[in-house]
Amino acid sequence: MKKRLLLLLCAATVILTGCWDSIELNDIAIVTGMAIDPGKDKKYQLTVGYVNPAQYSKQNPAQGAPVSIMTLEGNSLPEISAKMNVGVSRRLIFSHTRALYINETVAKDNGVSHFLDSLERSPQFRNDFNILITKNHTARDFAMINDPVERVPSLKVQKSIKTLLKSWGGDPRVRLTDFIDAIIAEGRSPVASTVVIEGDPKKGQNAESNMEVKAPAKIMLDGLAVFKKDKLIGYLSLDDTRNYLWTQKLESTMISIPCEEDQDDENPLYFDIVITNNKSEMRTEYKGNQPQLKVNIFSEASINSMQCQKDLSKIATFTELEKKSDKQIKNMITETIEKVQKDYGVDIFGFGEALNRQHYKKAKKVLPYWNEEFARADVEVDVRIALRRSGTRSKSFISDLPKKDAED
Amino acid sequence: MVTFTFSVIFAGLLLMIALIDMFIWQQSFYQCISKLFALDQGANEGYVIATAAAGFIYSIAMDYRIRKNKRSQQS
Amino acid sequence: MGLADFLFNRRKHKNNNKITAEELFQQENISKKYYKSLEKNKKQIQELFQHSFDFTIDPIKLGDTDACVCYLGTMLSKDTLTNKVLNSLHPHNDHPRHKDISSIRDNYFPTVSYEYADTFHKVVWNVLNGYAVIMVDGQGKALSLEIGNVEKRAITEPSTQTIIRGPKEAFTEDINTNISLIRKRIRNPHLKFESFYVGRDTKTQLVIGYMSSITNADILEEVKKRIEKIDIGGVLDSGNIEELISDKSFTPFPLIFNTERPDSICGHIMEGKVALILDGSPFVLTVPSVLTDFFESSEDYYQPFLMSSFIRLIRYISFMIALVLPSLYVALSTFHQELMPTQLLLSIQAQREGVPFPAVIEIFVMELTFEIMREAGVRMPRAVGQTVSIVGALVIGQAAVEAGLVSNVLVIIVAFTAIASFVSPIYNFSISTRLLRFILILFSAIFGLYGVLLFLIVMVIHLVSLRSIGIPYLAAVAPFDIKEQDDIFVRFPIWANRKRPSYLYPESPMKKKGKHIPSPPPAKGGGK
Amino acid sequence: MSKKLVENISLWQLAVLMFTFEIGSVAVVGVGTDTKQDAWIAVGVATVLGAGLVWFYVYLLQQLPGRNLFEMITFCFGKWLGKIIGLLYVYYFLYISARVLRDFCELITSVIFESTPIEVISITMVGICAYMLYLGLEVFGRTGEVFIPYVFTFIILIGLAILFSGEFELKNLLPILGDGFGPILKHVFPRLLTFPFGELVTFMVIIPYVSHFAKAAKVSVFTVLVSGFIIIYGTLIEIASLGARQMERTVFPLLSAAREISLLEFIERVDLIIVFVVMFGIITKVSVFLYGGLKGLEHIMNVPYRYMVFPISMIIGYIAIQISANNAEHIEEGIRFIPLYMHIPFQIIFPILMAPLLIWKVKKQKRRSDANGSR
Repeated sequence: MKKRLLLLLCAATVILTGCWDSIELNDIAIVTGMAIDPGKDKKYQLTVGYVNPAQYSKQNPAQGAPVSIMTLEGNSLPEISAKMNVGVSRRLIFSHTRALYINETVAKDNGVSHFLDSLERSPQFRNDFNILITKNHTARDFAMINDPVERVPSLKVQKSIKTLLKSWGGDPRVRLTDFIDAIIAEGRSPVASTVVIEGDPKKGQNAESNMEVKAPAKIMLDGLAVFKKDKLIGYLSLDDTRNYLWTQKLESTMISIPCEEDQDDENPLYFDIVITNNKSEMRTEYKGNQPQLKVNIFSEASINSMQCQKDLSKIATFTELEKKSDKQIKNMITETIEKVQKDYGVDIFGFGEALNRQHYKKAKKVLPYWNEEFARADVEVDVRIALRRSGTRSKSFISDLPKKDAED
Repeated sequence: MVTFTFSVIFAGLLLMIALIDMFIWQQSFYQCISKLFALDQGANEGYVIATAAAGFIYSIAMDYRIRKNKRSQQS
Repeated sequence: MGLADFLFNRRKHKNNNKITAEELFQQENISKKYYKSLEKNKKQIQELFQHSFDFTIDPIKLGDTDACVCYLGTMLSKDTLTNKVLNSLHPHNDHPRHKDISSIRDNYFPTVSYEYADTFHKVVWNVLNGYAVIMVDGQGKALSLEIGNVEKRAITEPSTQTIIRGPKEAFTEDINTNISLIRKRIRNPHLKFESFYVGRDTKTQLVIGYMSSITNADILEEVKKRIEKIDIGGVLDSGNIEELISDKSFTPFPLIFNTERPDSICGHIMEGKVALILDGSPFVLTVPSVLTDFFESSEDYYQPFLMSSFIRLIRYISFMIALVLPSLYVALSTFHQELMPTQLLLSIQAQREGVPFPAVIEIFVMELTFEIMREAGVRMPRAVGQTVSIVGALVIGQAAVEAGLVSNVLVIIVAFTAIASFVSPIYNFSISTRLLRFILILFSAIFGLYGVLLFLIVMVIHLVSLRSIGIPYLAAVAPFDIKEQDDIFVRFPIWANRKRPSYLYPESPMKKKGKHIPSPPPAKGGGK
Repeated sequence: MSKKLVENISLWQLAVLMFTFEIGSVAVVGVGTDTKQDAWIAVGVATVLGAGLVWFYVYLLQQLPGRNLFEMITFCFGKWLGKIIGLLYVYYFLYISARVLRDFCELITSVIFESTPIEVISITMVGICAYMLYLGLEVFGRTGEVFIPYVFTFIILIGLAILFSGEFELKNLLPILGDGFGPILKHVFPRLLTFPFGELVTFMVIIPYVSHFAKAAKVSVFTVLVSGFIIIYGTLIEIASLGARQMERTVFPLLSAAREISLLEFIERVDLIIVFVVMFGIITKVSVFLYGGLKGLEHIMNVPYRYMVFPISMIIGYIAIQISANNAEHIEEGIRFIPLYMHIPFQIIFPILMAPLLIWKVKKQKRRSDANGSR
């Protein structure tokens, strides 16, 4: 009796209502890329790129563009994206967004925080898409460039960033939450990756461009965008990005170091080391009233190529090379930090947070005007590279060549 | 008895909510009570009202059954 | 009323544990009296068995006394009858008059097993059971001679629970064979078989077998009580018994274990369970059963323990797969697209392009189709069954996909679910998953993953509330018993398994005393 | 075999129920977010205090073995006053159960089902609780046993998965105790002590039905400590993966932490699974409170509680919706009103007031029975 009543109740609720949140796969469009440009009449112009699923069908792959895009103007992202169906037949699903392209003018003039909030708030958006600042071209163009290998452009960008991060390091590894965290943090300023288009974006939009061996247009990573609070204030080059990453969390990288410090420019000789394991530590201290920024870096590396005429079977060579790498890397990193200090005066490295962790009392006082403190601080970078091994050969064959021949 | 319990609990909890609302919203008691009964909290409030009503009917049925059992036991 | 009396009487005779024919025929309209006059008896029995072509009364003469042999021709082998009974009578036809029936037996049939029937009920019962009954004029008793039975099916390999390693015998329809199969494996005087007769009309023999030294007395009492309460016209298979004595009928889960493997039954009996053997059914039941029994095959104990543990885990996993995979697909594809990795989602979406049905309908139709095919395959004659499977695989699988009616991934899911549902060693259990799967699909169509979980929780609550002969159905898991875990989800080596399941409250809880662990012989001396 | 008149649960089942009860809504709403990166210390302090509190509850129960909270109240205050106080407790239990239910409904509607009416979630959840309680305390305990491995392993696994996804940054825990103990203590009392730990006062209705009552004190204290450890573990995960700043802003911290998981590029976006793991914790919590209320009603109204399971749970489903107009109100009530005016009186003040009375009455009774015996 009671159970029947309960069953009846359940059945009634079910029958009366139906399924609220369900949506068929045939009725959704999976958005992989979003691009934000300044609008002409309204605040923003949003472009979404969604996958054309027929392209992925194994049985009868349709010949056509792998993605379609749709552009609309409006004052806020949720409104525009809800309105997208004026031109798109399916409901847009944003949970698989892979890349968010932000036009540099938007980032410079309006700041990014206004739309980042809606992204963070929405349960649809995940924390796994890349925030990319687009240079030179409109963000819209980036959502359209085809790629012969990956087909879906945003997937391509994300994959290439991921791979780059593993092999060389050139992406700050910033996700939405990290970015927002950095905006509100007092001891850190946000950064984001930048991308550029190489080639002609008009040609790159064609599906036929996939037929060509050399793609007419390619999306390329191009270093770092530096923000003050939520406004873009400048850029760093790819090399600086790597140096920046070195202070943060570098997975691995490859670096070439000159054999002699002052060698002739005509035929410089280099040796390459691959960093396999990296540990960096930031310390911020106050000496009197002068802030001191310290970076301690310890890396394990192995030698990957050798143009110098050095005998790698000897301990002394290893020590010598280690010292050279130490110095080179130290210089590089110091240069980058000083450049940021001088040019932008914002602490993108998080030294302020380090101070907060290490000297909480002091930090409480100085953090409100931390950027000024950062700009005038002394920088001290301490690098220690440990060369562990040298590949499958000990001596390079180059060192067996008669010296003259090598020079000729 | 079950029906009585049902009404006591129902009324008591509503009263409690109203009192807490008074505290939180700084409103008068009358306002809070009227807010509880106005159908503005959700368009689908009908569902829960229906289930609460079902609970009420059930409790009446339960009372009836208890009484019937008692009578049959006595006789 | 009648049966109540019957039960009441039975209790009185509990100790000698023999059911008399009187009890069986109490409620039927048969007179009880066995007359001294042969004519009266003849008339009585002829009346009772009229219209049965196989009932025969052969008049014979014992010296000068009139007598007759009556039997059912179909229930005994006529050769034996001729050899043992009729032939041994003839040479002595001129024998002097016998005083009583026992001297007749001594003289004529010293080698044939016999019974005396002093009531008419007993005569009828013996005739029905395939005896040849000799009624002699002027005697107060009839002599029933047991003649060899009719042909029966030989012991074959089990058809529903095949194994690779282990005994290949299976129970047959004959209860005596079945009991002997168990007796052969457990040579122990404590192994008891008590006989009951169930069914008003069929009067089928039901034997409960148990180890009096192991089985808990309360459980035994409860089982007997339930058997005595059985009130039904006819019992044709142990499946009927299962429904009549289980604690709850309104559940998709089988509360009583059945098998046609004698070794499996012996294992259960040795753990302290009670076996129920019904005459005419090759499926023997054991009670009380717990959920985990249905995931155990007797082969688990014959294979190396690591392997059988792994296989057991596979069974649990496949049970879950068979239950939730289709609904998971519905939930993921219509509610939680974000849970799928992008590439997977893209390829599934691409496959679903152009499929005209919603995912729920699609999977419902396919599951239904599969169930129809399975039923057809089971009922069809074996030769046709193959055709069904070919048609099913080709037409439903290939053609439906190519026509764009269903998506590829769905066919994979339905097929995989089907295979997974076959893994359970006990057929009964896979039935429950089949049934629940459909409800689960419905729930997931309404609430997505939330609905799936909702249903699973309700299912667990239901499972937990079930009992089999008073023992919690989920025993050893809930209520949890850490000491039982050596033979639930994994199987420890045989030598480590020293205890009988404690949830059965066995009279002797330990299987063995020693703690011997097999090991290589110790090295002798300092040796090289 | 024979039907027992009183239902019993084993010690293990009690521990399981307590554990899931503790984890339940903590996993949903998160605790100690006000104390930033020191939240885990706050939880640790609260755990120790909570264990003491629970010991006190069981100590009270031990004075009158076999009687639950309501029977104890009547014993202390006489029939009518006892009934009135008991009724207040009933209201408290039912109200909190509705609140917990609402917590979960908010989670579901804001994370998974954006357009599903919250009412439907509430009804279905309370329906399950009602079904379980209708089948009895034993079934409740066993259901807990079935689900505890999943709840436990998943909570452990979240941490490991976050660790392997490389989102686990111990740096976020620094500085430890930057502002000293002051803010922590302020947060522990009243909020942290009452919210996951003090709520165990409901178990004063359940503990008397444990089969080995003598060991109940040890087991409950131990369980509280273990669940405290798990909550610390969860809080550590949240801080380390999200950072203190983000943790403050998120409504459902553990969920947000789980969002960071990304293993093998396949195990991603598992936060939904977390929701469903949490679901059982919520069911336990709602059911325990509901059971407490029902048992109280049974005692006050003299009607077996099974008759009232369905009507009362339907009310809970309704109240859970009515309890607040929006999420903000819900949270604000949880911070400003509930701890001070509901938790503290019912969890701490009242039992402490009752303790001397109880001890005195028990002694009196004993003396009287001794006197009777000697006569």
